[in-house]
Amino acid sequence: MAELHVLYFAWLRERLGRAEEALALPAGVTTVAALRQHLIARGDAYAALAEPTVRVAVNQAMAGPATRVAPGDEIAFFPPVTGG
Amino acid sequence: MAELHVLYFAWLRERLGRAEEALALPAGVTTVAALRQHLIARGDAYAALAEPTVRVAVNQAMAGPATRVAPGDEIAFFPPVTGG
Amino acid sequence: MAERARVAVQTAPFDVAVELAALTAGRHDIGAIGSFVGTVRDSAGGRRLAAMVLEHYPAMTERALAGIVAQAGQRWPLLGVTVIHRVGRLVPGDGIVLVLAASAHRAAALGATGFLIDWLKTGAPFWKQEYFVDGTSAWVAARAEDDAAAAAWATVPPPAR
Amino acid sequence: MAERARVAVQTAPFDVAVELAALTAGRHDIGAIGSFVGTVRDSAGGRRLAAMVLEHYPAMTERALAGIVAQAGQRWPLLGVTVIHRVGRLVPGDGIVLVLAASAHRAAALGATGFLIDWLKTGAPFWKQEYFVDGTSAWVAARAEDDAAAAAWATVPPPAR
Repeated sequence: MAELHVLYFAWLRERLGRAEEALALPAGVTTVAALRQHLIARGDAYAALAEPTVRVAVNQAMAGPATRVAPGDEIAFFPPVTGG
Repeated sequence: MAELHVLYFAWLRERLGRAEEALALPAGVTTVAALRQHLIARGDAYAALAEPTVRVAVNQAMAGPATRVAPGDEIAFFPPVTGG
Repeated sequence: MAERARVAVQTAPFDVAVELAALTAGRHDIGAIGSFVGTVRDSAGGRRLAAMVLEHYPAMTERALAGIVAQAGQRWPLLGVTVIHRVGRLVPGDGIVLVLAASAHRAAALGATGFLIDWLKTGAPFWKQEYFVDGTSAWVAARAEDDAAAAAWATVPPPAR
Repeated sequence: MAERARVAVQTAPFDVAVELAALTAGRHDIGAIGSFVGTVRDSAGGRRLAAMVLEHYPAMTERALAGIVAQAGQRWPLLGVTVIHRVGRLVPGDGIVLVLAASAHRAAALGATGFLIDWLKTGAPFWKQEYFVDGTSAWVAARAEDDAAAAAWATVPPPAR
């Protein structure tokens, strides 16, 4: 299935009004940076993803802008963690 | 009373065969170093006090060779501490 | 790797005595146990706190905690590690997090305890939202000093084993 | 100075849960509690240990412990400190020493915990005698690394309050 499973946490979840969504992998999107730009381009609440502190995990591991994304991946966006 | 109360702990107590003794302050003894030499000069088991690691406390506070001793003081000799 | 490693994320309170007993039961090679308990304070930024809600990313939390515990086990000769992090609604005085690290000697036990809590604060996907007595609420902001504390470990060579 | 300071030398076991509860009872300003538990190991220098006997210098112990706790309170903004040291005969698995340090934040709690146990090992008049399974016994020798650990604190500036 050519879908990404996208998750949002903490205040990102609140701003977007959703905790998760399924997303067809957009053509040409192969990295975290490209996916993030794609989502930001949706406008409105998605502009929150442009916040530079927002972190990304791919398949439950911290990811950088160049990390590859592929169909079936679980991509999570979230603010810096504040546990402990 | 011109007496010192002298205490020994741990292996010093065992070697000397006593945990404490009352000692008339010897003439001319006014420092920890002088008291220690006086006791070492007794010979036999008291030679253990010449062991350089042996520590001294005067009135329950750590003392150095130059610390003054006076009648009524409590002087303790002991090996380096090993609590905790 | 720690011989006994227990990692849990739970809504229920933790019992330090029970966890200590489980960590040390039947073991006579342990000489030192370091521990850290984090608790909810009743004020934050000068405002009175009514409650705190902790959210996490379950699938990632498990991996992150196991990874952090494994790293501690590579740095220090640990005989046991326990990490329990609570989620959900907590009130002032409640325990948030428990770290226990057991070793033969104190330097390893206390070093691992500090390492684990520093990394929990910066490397595990938990988020705190504070609810104040005045009716407002706010997500806790990450602190630069927490990142610095965790990053500092990268410059500390693992101790001699 | 810690708002709650409890120092005890006793033959009886200590109960970590009871001490934690006493330290934190009714307090909601505490955010972090560091702790250290030292226990008797079943071997020493490759020999099987049957028991350990701890001796101390009572009149001095009290002063030394109070002094160490006061020093910790000058270095860190502590909200409570508990130090319990056992004396008498202990067997493998028994607790020897308990240190608890409570503060608003973790750096103070863990820093004070490490400081207190380092100083307890070098500045408090306790002596351990080990009794081995083979019938021999020996006084524990002081370790140079313990002196170094305690002395290292003198080079660490007190943290900003």
